[in-house]
Amino acid sequence: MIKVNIHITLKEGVLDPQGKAIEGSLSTLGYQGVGEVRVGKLIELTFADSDRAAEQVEEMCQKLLANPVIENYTYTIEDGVVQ
Amino acid sequence: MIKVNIHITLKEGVLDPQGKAIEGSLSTLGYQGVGEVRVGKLIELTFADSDRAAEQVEEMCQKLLANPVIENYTYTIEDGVVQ
Amino acid sequence: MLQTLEVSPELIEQEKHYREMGLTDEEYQSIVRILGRRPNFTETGIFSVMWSEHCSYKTSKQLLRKFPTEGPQVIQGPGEGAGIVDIGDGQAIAFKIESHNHPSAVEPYQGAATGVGGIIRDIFSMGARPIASLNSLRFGPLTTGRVKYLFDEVVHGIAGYGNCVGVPTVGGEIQFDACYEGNPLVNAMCVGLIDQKDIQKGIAAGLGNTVLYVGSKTGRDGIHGATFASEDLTEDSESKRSNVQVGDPFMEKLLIEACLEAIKSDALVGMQDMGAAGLTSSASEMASKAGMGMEMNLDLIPQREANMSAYEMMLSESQERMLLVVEKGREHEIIEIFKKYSLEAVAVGVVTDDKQFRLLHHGQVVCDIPVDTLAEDAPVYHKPSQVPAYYKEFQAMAAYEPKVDDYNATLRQLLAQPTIASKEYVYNQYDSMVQANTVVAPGSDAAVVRIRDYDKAIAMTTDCNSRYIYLDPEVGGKIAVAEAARNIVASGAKPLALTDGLNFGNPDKPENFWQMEKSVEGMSAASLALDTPVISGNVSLYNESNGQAIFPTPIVGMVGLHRSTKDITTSFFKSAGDVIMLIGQTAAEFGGSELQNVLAGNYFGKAPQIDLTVERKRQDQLLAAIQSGIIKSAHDVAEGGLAVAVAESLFHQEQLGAELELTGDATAELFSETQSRFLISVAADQVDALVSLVDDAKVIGHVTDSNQLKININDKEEVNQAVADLQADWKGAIPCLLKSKA
Amino acid sequence: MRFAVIVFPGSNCDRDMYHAAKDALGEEAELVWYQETALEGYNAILIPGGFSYGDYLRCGAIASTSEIVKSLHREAEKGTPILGVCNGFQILLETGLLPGALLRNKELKFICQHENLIVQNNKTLFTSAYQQGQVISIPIAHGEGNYFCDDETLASLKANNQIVFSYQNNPNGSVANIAGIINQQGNVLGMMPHPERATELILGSEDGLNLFKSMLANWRESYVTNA
Ligand SMILES: Nc1ncnc2c1ncn2[C@@H]1O[C@H](COP(=O)(O)OP(=O)(O)O)[C@@H](O)[C@H]1O
Ligand SMILES: [Mg+2]
Repeated sequence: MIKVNIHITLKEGVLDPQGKAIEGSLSTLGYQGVGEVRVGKLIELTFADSDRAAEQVEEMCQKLLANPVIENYTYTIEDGVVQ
Repeated sequence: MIKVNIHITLKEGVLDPQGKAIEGSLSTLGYQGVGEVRVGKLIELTFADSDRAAEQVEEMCQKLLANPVIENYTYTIEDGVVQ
Repeated sequence: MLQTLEVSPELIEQEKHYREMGLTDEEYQSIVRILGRRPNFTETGIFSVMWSEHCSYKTSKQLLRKFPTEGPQVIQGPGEGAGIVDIGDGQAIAFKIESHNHPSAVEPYQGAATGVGGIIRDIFSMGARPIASLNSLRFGPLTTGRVKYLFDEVVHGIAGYGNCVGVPTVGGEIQFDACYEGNPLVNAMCVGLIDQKDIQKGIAAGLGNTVLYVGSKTGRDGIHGATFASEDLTEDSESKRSNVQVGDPFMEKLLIEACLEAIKSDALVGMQDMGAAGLTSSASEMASKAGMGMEMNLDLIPQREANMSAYEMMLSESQERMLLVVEKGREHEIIEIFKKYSLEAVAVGVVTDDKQFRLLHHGQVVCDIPVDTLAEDAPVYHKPSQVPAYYKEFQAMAAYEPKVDDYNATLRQLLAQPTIASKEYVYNQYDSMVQANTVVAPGSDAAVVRIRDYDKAIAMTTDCNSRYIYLDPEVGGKIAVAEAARNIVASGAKPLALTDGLNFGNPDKPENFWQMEKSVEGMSAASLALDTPVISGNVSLYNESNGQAIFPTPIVGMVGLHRSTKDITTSFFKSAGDVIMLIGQTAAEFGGSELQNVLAGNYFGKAPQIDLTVERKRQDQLLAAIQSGIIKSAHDVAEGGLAVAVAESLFHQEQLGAELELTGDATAELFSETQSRFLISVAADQVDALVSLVDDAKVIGHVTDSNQLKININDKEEVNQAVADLQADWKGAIPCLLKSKA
Repeated sequence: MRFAVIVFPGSNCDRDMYHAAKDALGEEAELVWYQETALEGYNAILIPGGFSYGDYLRCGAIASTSEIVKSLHREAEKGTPILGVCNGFQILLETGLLPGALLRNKELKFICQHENLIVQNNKTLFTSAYQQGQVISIPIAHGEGNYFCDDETLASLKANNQIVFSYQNNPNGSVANIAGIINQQGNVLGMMPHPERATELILGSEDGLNLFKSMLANWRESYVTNA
């Protein structure tokens, strides 16, 4: 089994209302000097071993998991996770 | 400046309808052997340097960023990020 | 018949493990008597949930018997997933209310969301299409971070679930009082439409028929939720984290469509949702109601987690699951329907004729219980009841006389009290219009949804002023029912029936039990007088935090029928020149009033009086007047009294104002909460017609186009305010409290 | 005229759309389950609102990978009128039939209320029955209706007159107050507000009916011309 961690973040220049709201709450709670907060998604999945893993994950991100108009993605693949 | 990356994931055993839906969609798209998909949150923030950084991040997670009733969190702190 | 990893039957008895599951020593002993042996771990768990207050109503049963439940309009009274009333043309309305208080206190978003999901399942499991949702919420004052969080997340959860499943949330009510600070109340009501011929019951009839499991897989979530709901909230509730159930409204939406398609098939014998106590209660109740038994193989139950025990599967409260009984040999017909919606329907058992509830797991019998004993042999408790000291004290008090210096300021202050203030912040987050039938959205007295293809509509409301009930449970109980009916009538509909959500503190305290007893008596009297039988309901006890009970809060959910859409009336004034009239006399009654809260900071004294004969007469006469077409607007006078009612009637259209001429005691005229009153407006040439139809109506003023509210009392101008300012106070109050720092 | 209303798992305004076409407009309409693959033979395709696939991942994202979307692309190319409302709009964006994306409302809350829209372009087959600049009242009901596109896309939307509806009081933070846009070809309209909920006075507004009437008038014209 392969374990994949995908990080999806909003592109620069795309407004992140959720990040803004957290920023506001943190400073209300009294935290000083909190800079920009950005909220993204973390998708963890496992899938059957294959030589084409990286290629397939790349494709999944493009086809479904991320929206290229607003999002960037990066991922890490952990090989040989035993289940 | 300190840069913090917070990963928030659902606790084990907590239903993740979103993950389930993505799982279904990936297999409809023809990916074979996709195992459990879990969706979490990724929060990136910067804040003013301080010795108490770790302590403060811990507190932020508990008070605001994560819902400890159903979520776990982990974070990494990158020191001395220049802005 | 053994369990390896779990505590043995002997140890359960010796070490009294059954107590951890919520069973008393006596209850455990009667289980041993029933079985003629010691129950194993799974069986003990099954009895414990079925005999919990939540499922067995062991302490409230004797009270519920007092409710009138019959009438020509009643098709299905209490006893099924929901009650059903006739609305003519072969159609009917199914409705019920349900509480999700304790889950919402621990995880407000999911607690509220799954509450909505659960009550929707009760409705479509009867075969009815859910057409509207309502809710009734109670919180502490919006002054602490925790309460603000609970409030925001509960609302967010109701919206998140309801909006996604496509059932419009059309109404509700919210009250803020200190007694709810540690124990908020979240009650959800759902209303469904059904053709009478399609009414479906939760029965497992027919020897050899197949039991199908449909919907989400079973996980370890919410194990012991039913027992949890029957305990006090204590500090360590936080640690019961495994109780949190997560809702999946998408799954629910698929289930709604698939189940409503399945009921059209005559291969379907019975259907029930897995609500409290999940698989245990749905399976055993279906068998018991049919006079049959059931055998299930737990290895076949779709499971979300590895190595689940029989105990865990039977007690899980995973959401979005249904149990169906299908004619043997025709399973595929039903399975195909579910497949269309990408839902798996799995055969997990069979209907037997030995009246036993038998479960197999890993090739062993893990449960073998006479099925009827789970429902029928549950203990019934007659708890002691005692008049609380506070009540005697309140009854002996001289009437509270509020002292108001500045009527303008007081009016503005009242409008900004969160209980009175606009709830737009809340209901704008609810999709109130999906299904495109909502005629009166949240904001008026009752919500109105038209019935497509017919010239008729349904009015709905939830109501309960628990302050009055706290002061005087019997009178307050009457008022709760009367107020709900008033709201229905003011919208132009005839009240049909009600569902009750009984929320109380720990019934083991005699004072609390007395509150329950008296409020049920009051509600029963009013249901009878107003011809609104009780057709369904829910009981939630142990609503306490740190030993302090909530105000007794028996919520009334009521449904009425508009015989024509022409009768639909809202509470808002319509045009300048219309005459404003008040139906009913005003007395100085301030016990439990919002004014008392503002001035004295708490509630004491006597509740307002109510005469049910007068109430009935006024409601009937007002409805007749509405049906004759002469009423432009109608609004019941409730919290905050007449001045608040008038102001609220002005907040819908820009430019309108009102001028009133009143006589009498200014404070009472403006702010008293005397019952059985309505504020109406009619065209100037209809005053005589109105007076000939309604006995106690008098002209008190007229609608203007000045955007100003002016009230003269005994010819002295006591109130003169720009409507825009009043409206800003009223609309801004809740958002403002939420934004202010805790 | 024959309308198809595509029903995805989780669509919940499908019947509303159906009734708008069938009852309020008085034409033929059919609900088409998403697993059907053919969309031939319909004169217009309606993609209703709701929460397809629970709106999990991103609104409309999973639906946009369904098989039926291929037929939708074919129909779009052929010039068949396609209207996507709310979740339908989100799906059109996710499929790439329209440019841009929808983000969460700026206040992070779901909003359900009537909004005033300005008809920015009445020269489309969806809006010909409105006046240019007309203000109409149509309900919105969404949590992610905050329209976003980059500056370049916005400039081209403006240059090609593709902004069809805008909000008078922007409720959700949309770029340039955008409430609805059309493709360059002029046959695919996506909008967040719900015209199907505003087709009868008893529901508070019938300002949405003209949208359906425009489609009908346009179809009649092209039908007569082509016949
Ligand atoms: N307070 C009440 N008044 C009248 N009927 C009630 C009350 N509480 C429960 N009931 C009825 O008892 C039956 C069982 O209720 P409940 O166990 O809450 O239903 P469910 O199994 O659907 O959760 C229902 O028909 C319900 O309407
Ligand atoms: Mg009212």
